[in-house]
Amino acid sequence: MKMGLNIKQIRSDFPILHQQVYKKPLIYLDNGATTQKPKVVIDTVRELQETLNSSIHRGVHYLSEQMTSRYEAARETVRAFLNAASTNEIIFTSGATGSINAVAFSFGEKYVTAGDEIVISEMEHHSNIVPWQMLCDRKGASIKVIPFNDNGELILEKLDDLLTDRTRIVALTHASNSMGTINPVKEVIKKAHAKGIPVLIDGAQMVQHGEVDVRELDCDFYIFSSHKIFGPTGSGVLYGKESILEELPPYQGGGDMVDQVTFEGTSYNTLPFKFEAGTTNYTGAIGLAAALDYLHSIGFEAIGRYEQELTGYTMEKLGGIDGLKIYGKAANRISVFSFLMQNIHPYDAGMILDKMGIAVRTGTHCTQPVMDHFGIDGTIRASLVFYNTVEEVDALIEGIQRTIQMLA
Amino acid sequence: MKMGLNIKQIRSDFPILHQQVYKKPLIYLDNGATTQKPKVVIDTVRELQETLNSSIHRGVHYLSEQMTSRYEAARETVRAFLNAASTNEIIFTSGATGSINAVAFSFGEKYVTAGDEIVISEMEHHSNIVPWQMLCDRKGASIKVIPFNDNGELILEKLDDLLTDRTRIVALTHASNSMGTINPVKEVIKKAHAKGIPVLIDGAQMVQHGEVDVRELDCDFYIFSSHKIFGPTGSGVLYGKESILEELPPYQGGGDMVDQVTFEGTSYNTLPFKFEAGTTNYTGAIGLAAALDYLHSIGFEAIGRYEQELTGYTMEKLGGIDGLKIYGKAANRISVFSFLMQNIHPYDAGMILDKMGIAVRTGTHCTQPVMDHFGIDGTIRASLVFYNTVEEVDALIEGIQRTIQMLA
Amino acid sequence: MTDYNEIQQDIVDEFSVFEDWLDRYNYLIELGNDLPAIDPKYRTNEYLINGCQSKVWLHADLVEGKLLFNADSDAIIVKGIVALLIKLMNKRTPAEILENDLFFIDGIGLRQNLSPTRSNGLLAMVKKMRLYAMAYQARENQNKES
Amino acid sequence: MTDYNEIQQDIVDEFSVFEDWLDRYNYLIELGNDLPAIDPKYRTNEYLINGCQSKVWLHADLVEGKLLFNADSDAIIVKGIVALLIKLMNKRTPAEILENDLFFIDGIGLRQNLSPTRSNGLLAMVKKMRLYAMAYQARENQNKES
Ligand SMILES: Cc1ncc(COP(=O)(O)O)c(C=O)c1O
Ligand SMILES: Cc1ncc(COP(=O)(O)O)c(C=O)c1O
Repeated sequence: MKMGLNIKQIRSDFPILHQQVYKKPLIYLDNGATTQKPKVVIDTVRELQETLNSSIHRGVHYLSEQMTSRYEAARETVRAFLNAASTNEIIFTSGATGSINAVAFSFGEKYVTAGDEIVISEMEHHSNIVPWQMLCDRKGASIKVIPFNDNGELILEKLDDLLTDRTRIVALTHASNSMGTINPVKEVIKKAHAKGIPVLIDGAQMVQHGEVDVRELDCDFYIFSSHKIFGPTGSGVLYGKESILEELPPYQGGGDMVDQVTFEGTSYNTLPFKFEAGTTNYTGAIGLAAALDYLHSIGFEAIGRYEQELTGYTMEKLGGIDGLKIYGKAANRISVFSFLMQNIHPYDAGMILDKMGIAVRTGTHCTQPVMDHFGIDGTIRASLVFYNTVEEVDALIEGIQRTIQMLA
Repeated sequence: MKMGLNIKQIRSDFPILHQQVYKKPLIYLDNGATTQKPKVVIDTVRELQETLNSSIHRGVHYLSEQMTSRYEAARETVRAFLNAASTNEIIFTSGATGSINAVAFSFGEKYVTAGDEIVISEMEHHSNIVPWQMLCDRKGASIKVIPFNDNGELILEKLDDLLTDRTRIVALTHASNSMGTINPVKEVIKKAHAKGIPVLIDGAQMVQHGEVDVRELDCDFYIFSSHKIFGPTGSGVLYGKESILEELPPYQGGGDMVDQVTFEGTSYNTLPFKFEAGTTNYTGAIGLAAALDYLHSIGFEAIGRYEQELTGYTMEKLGGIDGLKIYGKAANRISVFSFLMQNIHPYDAGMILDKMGIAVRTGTHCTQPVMDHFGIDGTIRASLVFYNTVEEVDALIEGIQRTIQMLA
Repeated sequence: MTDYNEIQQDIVDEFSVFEDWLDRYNYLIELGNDLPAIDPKYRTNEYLINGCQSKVWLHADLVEGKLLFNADSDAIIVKGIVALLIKLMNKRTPAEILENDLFFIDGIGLRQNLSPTRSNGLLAMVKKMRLYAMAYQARENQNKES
Repeated sequence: MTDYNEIQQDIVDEFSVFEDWLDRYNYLIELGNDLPAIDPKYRTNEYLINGCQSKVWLHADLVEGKLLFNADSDAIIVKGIVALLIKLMNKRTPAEILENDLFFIDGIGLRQNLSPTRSNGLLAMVKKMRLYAMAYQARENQNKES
């Protein structure tokens, strides 16, 4: 296979990949849970702590000055990555979960009342289910669910009926973390907008696989986690259209998000600061920007092409294993694969693969409704990114075959 | 002055302190905003990213296993630091602001209704004002304020009247970030408990100056930020009594904080996970534990003694400057000093000190009500920790004198 | 009957011959396969210890002062460890179980399976076994008194 | 009157003799002290540009096609920079102000004072000065048309 990336070079950028576990070379196929960090990200975080660390905004002194401009430059990097119209639309959060909770709260407080409906899909991650359930519990609203078919593809025909005049927002994942499906979010957004309903897209599993253009999608909110796109933990992004964010009440209260504070009343700061209460994780945000710069240097297009080839190869190889069933067979997909072998318990398989040095995830992957759909307790999930190789896929296949021998 | 710390050794542990800014040695006196990180913290963060990075809990594989046990060991380190009864009482959050917002929301949803009252103090940081105001706005409750006298000490006699049968919670800072006052929190807690009212203590400015014993204090909640106690940014702690946390609804929804998720309803995980939605900042939490271990290795008692001497010295020197007024003169204090010189604008002073290499903060320090109390727009604040020295204080004093010469 | 700790030591010795993890697992799989399935009447939610990734069912009786355990798991490696626990604790008095530390799991390198964050139900099962022992001991003491 | 950009270059040259930051500040303080205080009727909330740490007041008139600025700050170094801005922009036509880039602040090493996150009100003041220029230009064009 001839693929357009210098994988050897790329792998050398990721220190963790050269490790041994149980005296076997590490084969890390749990990228859906979290991705590894290139050296440039690790070094940026270290450099910031060794030379610049200082609280941002409001500081008159040199370190604060420098750190503030690095932080605001990171915001610009994220803006460009998403092609947002303005840095006022880029909020740094604690992660994808933090971002969704912020929207569910702020949007919910302003626009959701008893009898209203929130539309999500059957394949959402718990982080895009539970915040809406909590909101519905508080407000007396209810959740409506777009189902998927047995290939793991949304049944879009159902959407029209689900979008009623009580629907306040649609919250949909861009790519499924357990089945790999890439959803036709643009179509969903169009349908929702036709009825005046805003849409939140959960990009937690999409951004690490390719560039996203929020203006082309015309989504109202877009969220993701830094740690899933090769950046540091504890950081995330909430994109929101400026006109909408302007109208929303803040999510958290604290330092930096206020203008004037008296006990009689408080006025809030302008965007994006209104949504960044307290000392933000500036190290995380700047580390995320370093990760995005790194991805740019490799090229999103090349990454996308490489991953598509890897995906095709993996699907073919997995499909060739007797008694192995793949859950989620959408053609338009990211390099995430869920499967089960005969009646082998996924936990057993995971433990055995682990001892061969192969890190996969087993269980529900925080998408219990997906498991319920298929009537299973969990799957084995291998999730790949551009630093994974054909050889690693081969090792996985061999590992699966050995596991079957041991257990079947 | 003979002080019981090997300051030279200690300073060599902090890479950032050996920098030059504007060709002058950096004198970092903005520790109230954020503290610097010792090498061991920076190295821990790097090591985790280079060798162990993996999503915690639920993972069957080696990295996940190892990272999980490091994370849970960090929880135990924090438990021991606070002398909490159980690790179930230690929640990792995104920071002090995140911790307070979590309590204001979860406690507020459960226990606060129209007509209820929240008691805070006049010297709270905005992060311990605004979340309660937002709660009160939502619920139709109101804020009552414990005032302080012109020395910056709480007027405790007022407390008895403020604690009524409508008071649902008292939220009080352990130490003032703008005046340095250490509050008699134990007495306040006793008075509140006598009326059955729980108390949250904001320890954001206290923990970096000495060990805290939550069981001795008998506080119901205690919160702080990692970045202010020599740990990484983007991480914080919420301590809550287990019996109380058990009763509270979760704050954020997402992965890991649930037990079962269906669209009909969701059941939550046990403590502490119920309050840790999504992928937590495990790198931050483990880095925080490394910072606490470092502090232990130096000894809290020695740190406390050193800082007290440094505080006495600084107060004396500042007091000797003609026309300089100190705001906050409580005897029981941390090494944080707010002041103004004659009619010099604090911003001018901050800019000039900056160019001498001296990093101070100017402005309201997110305590606008404190400024309003004194009828001023802001102060200059120098905030010291145990790596600061007598020589640095001398340089500050000299810098102030030069500033006065330039401006007065 | 062999001494409680002797059995533990035997298990540790047995495992020490395996150099490869997969051999250890093969052995556990064998043990798991050999352990009879739990009586279907106990394979119910009432006796379920939910480990979120794998399930364990456990039931215990006291017969003539000795505990009789009946246990199972839906994951075979977990079931192998369950088999070892049963081999050790079955037909023991509550006192024996409560007096002695459990060291063999650590000794055969499976400690992580008993860590509090492991979601396989084993730790909860071990705790439950000890709880059964305590409950039956308390009941026996009561019977003696009355 | 000297060319707009020549004045900017003059300021840059003037500052280039200072090797030490404190000398630069001393000079700014002098300029600040020399700038007459704003007419009290403009030192009001209506003309305030709140920079959260220091305040700037600004008012502008158009007299015979030229802008007349009146400005002040409560912080003296900021007022010194204000004085430089006034020296440059006062008695200029709106067109002159709108056509030319502002490069001297960068050139004298004070760029950070104009960064969007700087809370001294200067950036907002510069924006406001240009806004005044735009508004008066629009008004003049209208007058011509009618
Ligand atoms: C689709 C999707 N949404 C949201 C999340 C939550 O992300 P985080 O745990 O980083 O907050 C995840 C990660 O597991 C995910 O896969
Ligand atoms: C007393 C006090 N409480 C709360 C906070 C908020 O901490 P953070 O900004 O880390 O969330 C601070 C920090 O500025 C503080 O000084």
